[in-house]
Amino acid sequence: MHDTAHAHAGQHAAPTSFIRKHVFSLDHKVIGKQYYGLALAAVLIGMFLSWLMRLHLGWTNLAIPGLHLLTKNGAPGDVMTPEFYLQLMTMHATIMVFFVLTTAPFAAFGNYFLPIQVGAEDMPFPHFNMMSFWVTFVAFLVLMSSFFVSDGPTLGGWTQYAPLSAVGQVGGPGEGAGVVLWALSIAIFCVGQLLGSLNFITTTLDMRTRGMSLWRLPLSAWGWFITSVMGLTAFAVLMPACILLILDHVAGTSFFVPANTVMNDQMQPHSGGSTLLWQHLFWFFGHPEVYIAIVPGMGIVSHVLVTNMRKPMLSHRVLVYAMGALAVLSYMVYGHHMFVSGMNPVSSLVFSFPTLVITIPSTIVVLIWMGSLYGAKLRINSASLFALGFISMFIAGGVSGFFLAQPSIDIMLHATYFVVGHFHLVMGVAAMFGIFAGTYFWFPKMYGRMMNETLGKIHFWCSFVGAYAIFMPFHYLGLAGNVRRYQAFAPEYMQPLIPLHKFITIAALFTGAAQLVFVYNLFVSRYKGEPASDNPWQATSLEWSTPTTPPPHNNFGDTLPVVYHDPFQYGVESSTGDYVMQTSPEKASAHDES
Amino acid sequence: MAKLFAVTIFVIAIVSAIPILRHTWWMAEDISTHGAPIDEQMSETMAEAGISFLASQFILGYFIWKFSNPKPGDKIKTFPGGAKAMVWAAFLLVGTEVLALGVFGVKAWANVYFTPPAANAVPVEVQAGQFAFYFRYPGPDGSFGPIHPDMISEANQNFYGLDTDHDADSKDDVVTAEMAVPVNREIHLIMHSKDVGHSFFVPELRVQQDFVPGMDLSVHFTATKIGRYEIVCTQLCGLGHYNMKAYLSVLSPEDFDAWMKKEKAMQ
Amino acid sequence: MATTVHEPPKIEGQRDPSQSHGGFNSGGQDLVPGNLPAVKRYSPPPASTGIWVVLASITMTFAAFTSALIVRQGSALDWRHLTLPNILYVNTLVLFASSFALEMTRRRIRVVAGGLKADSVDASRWLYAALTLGLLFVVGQYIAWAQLRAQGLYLATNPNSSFFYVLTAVHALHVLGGLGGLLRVIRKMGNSTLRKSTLDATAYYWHFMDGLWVYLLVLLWMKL
Amino acid sequence: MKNLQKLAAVLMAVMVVLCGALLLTHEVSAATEGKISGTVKYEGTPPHMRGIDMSKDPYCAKANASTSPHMENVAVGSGGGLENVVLYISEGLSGPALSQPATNVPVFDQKNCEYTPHVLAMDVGQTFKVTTSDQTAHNIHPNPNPMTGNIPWNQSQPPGAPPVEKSWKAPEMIEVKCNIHPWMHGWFAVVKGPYATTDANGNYTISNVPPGNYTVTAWQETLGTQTAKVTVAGGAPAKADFTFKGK
Repeated sequence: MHDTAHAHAGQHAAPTSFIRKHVFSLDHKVIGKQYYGLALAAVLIGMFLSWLMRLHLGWTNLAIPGLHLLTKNGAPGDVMTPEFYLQLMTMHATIMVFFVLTTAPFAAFGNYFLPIQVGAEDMPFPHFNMMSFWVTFVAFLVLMSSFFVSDGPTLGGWTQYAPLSAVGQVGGPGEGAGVVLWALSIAIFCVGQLLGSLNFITTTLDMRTRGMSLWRLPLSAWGWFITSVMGLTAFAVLMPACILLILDHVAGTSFFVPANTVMNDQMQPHSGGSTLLWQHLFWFFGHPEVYIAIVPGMGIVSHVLVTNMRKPMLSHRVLVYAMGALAVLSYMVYGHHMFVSGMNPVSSLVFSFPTLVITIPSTIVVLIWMGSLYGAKLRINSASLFALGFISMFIAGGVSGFFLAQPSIDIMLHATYFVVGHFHLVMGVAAMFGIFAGTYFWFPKMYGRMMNETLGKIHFWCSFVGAYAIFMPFHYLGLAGNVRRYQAFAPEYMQPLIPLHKFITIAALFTGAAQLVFVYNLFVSRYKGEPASDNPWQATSLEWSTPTTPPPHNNFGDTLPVVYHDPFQYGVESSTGDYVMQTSPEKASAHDES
Repeated sequence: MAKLFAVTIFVIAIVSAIPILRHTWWMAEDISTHGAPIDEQMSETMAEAGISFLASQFILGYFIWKFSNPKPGDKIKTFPGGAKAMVWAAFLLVGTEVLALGVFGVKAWANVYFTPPAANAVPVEVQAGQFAFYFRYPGPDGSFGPIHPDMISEANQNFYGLDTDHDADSKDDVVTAEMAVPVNREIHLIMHSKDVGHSFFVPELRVQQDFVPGMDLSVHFTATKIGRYEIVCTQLCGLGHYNMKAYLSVLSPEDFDAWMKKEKAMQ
Repeated sequence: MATTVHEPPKIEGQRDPSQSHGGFNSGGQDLVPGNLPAVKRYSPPPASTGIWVVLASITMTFAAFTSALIVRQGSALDWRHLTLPNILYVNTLVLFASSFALEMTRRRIRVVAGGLKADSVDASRWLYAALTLGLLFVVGQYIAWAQLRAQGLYLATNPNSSFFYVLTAVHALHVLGGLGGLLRVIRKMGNSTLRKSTLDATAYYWHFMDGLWVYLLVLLWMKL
Repeated sequence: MKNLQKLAAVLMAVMVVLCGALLLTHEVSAATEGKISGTVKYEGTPPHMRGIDMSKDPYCAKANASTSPHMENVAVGSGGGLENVVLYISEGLSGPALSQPATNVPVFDQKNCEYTPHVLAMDVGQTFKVTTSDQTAHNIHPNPNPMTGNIPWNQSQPPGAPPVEKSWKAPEMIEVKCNIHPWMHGWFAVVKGPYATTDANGNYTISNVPPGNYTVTAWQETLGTQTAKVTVAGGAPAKADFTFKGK
C-alpha cells in the first residue's frame, strides 16, 4: 500500500495535449522555459521603462512622442510628470528585482537544470512546480495591471517605505490602488517562490541519483540549492509584511502609520503604527534578496568557467562554503540599509561589522575564480566571455560595498547614485551577465541548436563596455552628492552634474539597444541555429549526458544515470579527451575530491 | 579576442580610476567640525577599495591574456598554494583591511553620534513634510511651544500647528522656511516629520539623517564656514521629492541676529 | 519544436541494467569502476523532507508576525488590553482532539499496512473524525471573531484587535490548507495508493498546526 | 428605400426646426434675465497676513523678488472692499438656471508660484481649466470631502504642459494646494446656478438670474457666510451688499 511508490515521486506520464505540454505543463523543463520567457518579457519592459527614465533625466522637459499613450495623467503633452517618473522607477525596480533577477537565474535555469543535474526525472512535486510558475505569472499580471488603474502604479520605490506606502491616495498618485496592487502582486509572488523553493530543496536533498552525493553536485546546482534555502526564509517574511501593508490600506489598521500624521493639511485616521517595522521586515527580506539574485549567478558562472577553463576550480568545496557563508551572513547585515534611519547608533555598528565581514566570503569566491584561471586552457566563447565579465562586474560592484558598509561614510553616500551604481553593478549587471552566460551555455541543450557566436560576441562587447559606461559614472555622481530617485535635479549643486547624466543616458540607450541583438539571436537561433550535439562543450555534468537534446520528457529515458565522479573532471586524460563525464565509469584522474 | 578583452579591462579600470584620482566629481568641501574623520575615512576606504579594484581587474585581465588560446601541447597548471592560499589571502588581506576600516570607522561614527550636544548648543527644530522643510527657533524664552497636529495648516502658514493664542511658549517661536545658523556655534537640530519619511542631508555639513514619522530624532553639528548651502531630502517622500529642499545660511553672529529680526517681523 | 539531433542510443553496458525505472534505492550490486565511495542506498521520499521545508517557511512567517507584534507594541502607547474569548480554549481542545484522531488513523493504517488487518474502515472513521474536528475548530474560530465583533472590536479598532484577527486568520487559513490535505488523504485511501510519506507529512503538518496554535494562544494571551 | 430616405429628410427638417425654436426661446429668456450686484466690505482692522518665504524654490523666489508675497486668505482692498468673496444663489433657484451648467471655461492659473485667482468659483458640472505659467513643476491637489461625491485628485503640471481640464460633481468649497510649494493655497468654490466673485474693490455682479425671489449667500474662506434676500425683476440689477466684521 505504501513505501514502494515513492521512488517515482516526480514521475508523470508525458503529456499529449498542447495545453498540458506547453501551458499547464508539469515538466520542469517546460516550466523552466516558461520562467525564462516571463523573465525575458519582464526584462524588456523593465529596460524600456529605464530608457524613458534616462531620457527624462538627461533632458527633463523633453517631449517623448507617444508617451501619453502609456499613462492617463502622467505625461501631459508627452512630457513626463514627476509622479510618472517615480512610477516608472518603482515599476522598473520591482520588475527587475522580482520578475527578472529572481526568476531568470534561479527559477528559470534552476527549474530546467537542477533536476537534470542531480539526475532526477523531474521535481518531486510537479503540481506545485506548475503552480509556482502560474502564481508568479499572475503576480506579474497584477503588477502590470496597476498601469491601468486611474492614478497609475505606485510611486513609492521598490522598498515601499511606510508610511508613504500606507497612507493611501493622499500620499500621491498611485499611492491608493497602485500600492495595494503592488503589495498584492509581491505577496502572490512570494507564494510562487515558496512553492519553487520547496521543490528545489527537496529535489536537491531527495532526488539525487545513484552515486550523486552532495559534493558531486555541480556548482550551479549548489547555487540554486543555497538560493532556495534563502528564498524559503526571505519570502516567508516578505509575505506577512505585504499582508499588513494591504490591511493598512483597505482595512484602516495602523501597523505602519503613526499617530498625528498630517497630510495635505488633513489629519490621517491612523494611530501609533511603527514606520521602522516596515523597514525591518522589508530589509530582512531585502538583503537576502540581493543574494538570491546573485548566488545563482555565481553558481552558473562557476559552472560555465570550469567547463571553459578545462580544469577544476582550485577548490570546489571552498566555493560552496563561501556561497553558504554569504547566504548565512546575508541575514545578519540587513541593518546596513538603515544606518541613517534613526536606529540606535550602536545597532548601526553592530550591523556594520557583519557587513564588512561579508566581503571575506565574497573575496574568497573571486580569488578562487581568479586562482583557478591561473594555468587554465581558457576557451573564449560567448558564454565564457560573459562569465569572465561577471567576475569583472562583481569586483567593480563589490568594492563599493566597502564604502556603504561603514556607517560613517554612509552619511555621505546613503541614498545617492553611489548606492544605485553599487547595486546595479553587483546585483543588476553581474546577475544579468550570469543569465547571459547561462543562456549561451545551455541554449544548445534547451533547444538543440547553437546560438550565433558572432552575434553573441557583439552582444558581449556592447554590454561589457556599455555597463561600465553607465554605472561607473553613477559612483562619481554619488560622491558629488547626487541624490537618487530625483526626477529632475532641482538643487543648485546638482546642476553641474547634468552633462554626466546626459552621457549616461546615451550609454544606456546604446547598451539597451545591444540587448536587442541578444533577443534577435535568441529567436533566430531557436529556429535557424546550427544543430547542437548532445555535449557541445565537452562538459561533464549530467545535463550533457541526456539521451537526446533537448532531453526527453523524463530527462534520461528508461534508466536514470549513475554518477561515478565529481563534476569537474577536466584536464585529465581519458578516452573522450581531456574530461570524464560524471556518468562515465572510467577512472581517469587523481584530483577527485569527493 | 582574449587579448582584446584583457586590454579592455585594463583600459576600463584605468579610465574609471582617473576621475576619482583627479577628484573631477568629488565630495563638496567640508564645513563642519566633525567632518574631518569622515573625509579621512573616505580617503582611506577609497585608497583601499581603489587598489583592490585595480589590482583584481589587472590580475583578471592578465590571466585572461595569458591562459586563453592554449597551444595543443599545453598542460593545465594549478595555482601554487591552491585554495588554501586564496582563503588565507582573503582572510588576511581583506580581513585586516575590513577590521581596520571598521575600527577607524567607529571613531568617525562615534564622533557624530556618541557625543551629546553641548549645553549651550543653539536649539533649532526642523519639521519635514511633503515637500518642504520648515524650521523653528524657540525665541527669547528658549523653549518651543507645544505642537497641535490638528492645527497644522499650510494654508494659514501655520506649519507647526502652533496655538499662539493659548500657549505662552509658542508666542515668541519663529518659524522660517530657510535655516540660518551662526557660524562656529554648535547647533542642536531636533527633527520630526509631520507626514511620511524624509531625510535631512547637507553634503557640506557631512550630515544625513532620516526623519522617521512618529519619532523625534536629533543631530548636532557646528558649521565653520560662512555661506549658503542646500538642504535636500534623500528619502523618497512622494512626487515632489526632487524639489524638497531648503537653504542653509551660515551667518556671522551679527548677520544671524539681523536675520532673526527680519524673520520675526515676517511672522 | 525545433528539430533535434539525436545521438545513437547509449550502449546499455555503460549503464547499470538494474537501474531501470530509476529506483535509486533498489538494486544492490557493487559498482566497481570509477570512484564511488559514497553511493547512497537510501533517499527519503520527498514528501517527508518537503514537509519540514514547508513547516520551516510557516515558522518564518509567524516569526515575522511575532516580531511585528512586538515592535508594534513598543512603538506607541495605544496598546490596550484585550480579553481573549473563552471559546478559544475550547477550540484548542478541539484541535488537539483532531490531532489525536489523526494519530489514531495513522496507527490503524500502520496495522493495515502491516497486514494484520484487512480493511481500513476503522482508520477512515478516525480520519473523518479528525476532519470534522478540524472543521469544528475553524467554526469555533469564527465564533470567536463574532464574539469580538459583538464587543465592538473590529480589525481596525486598535492594534491588539488587528493582530488578533490577522494572526488567527492566517492560522485558520493554514488549518484550512491542512483540511485540504486531510481530504486528499481520504481520497487517496478511497481510490488510489496512499503513500506513507503523504500520510506522515499530512500528520506532521496537522500536529504542527496544534503547536503553532498553542504558541499563538500563549503569545496573544501574554501580549494582548 | 425611397420611403426611408423621405422619412430621414422629414426627421431632419423637424430637428432643424426644433433646434431653432430652442435657440430662440433661450435668446428670449436671456433677454428678460436680471442681475444681482453689490459690494462686499470688510469692517475693522484687516487681520495680519503673514508673508510667504519662497526661498525653497529659487524660481519662485526670483519671480517674486520685487514684491513681497503674503497670504491671501483675507484680501481687503483700499476702500475696505473684500476681494475673493464668492456670491451665489442659495435658495429660490429652479429650472435651467439651476440644472444647466454654465458653458464658459474659467481658468485657474499657476503664476509666480501662486494661484490666480485665489478663489475660482464655478458651477456644478462646469468645466474649468488649470494652467501653468511657471517654469517649475506644480502639483494640483484639491481636497474635497469624499462624502459629497467629489473625487479627490492630485496631478502634476510640468512647465509648458497643456491645461488640466476638470469639473466637479457636487457643490462644495474645495481647498486646493500644491504640495511642492506648500504655501500655494486656493479654492474651488463649486456652487449651483449663477455665481460671481468680488473684485479687488469688493464689487460683484451675478448675471443671468431669471426674475424671482432669492437668497444670496456670500462666502469668504475664513470669515464664513452671510445671506441676503433679494428680488430680481427685469431691468435694473437687484442690490445686495454685505459687510464682514473683523474680530
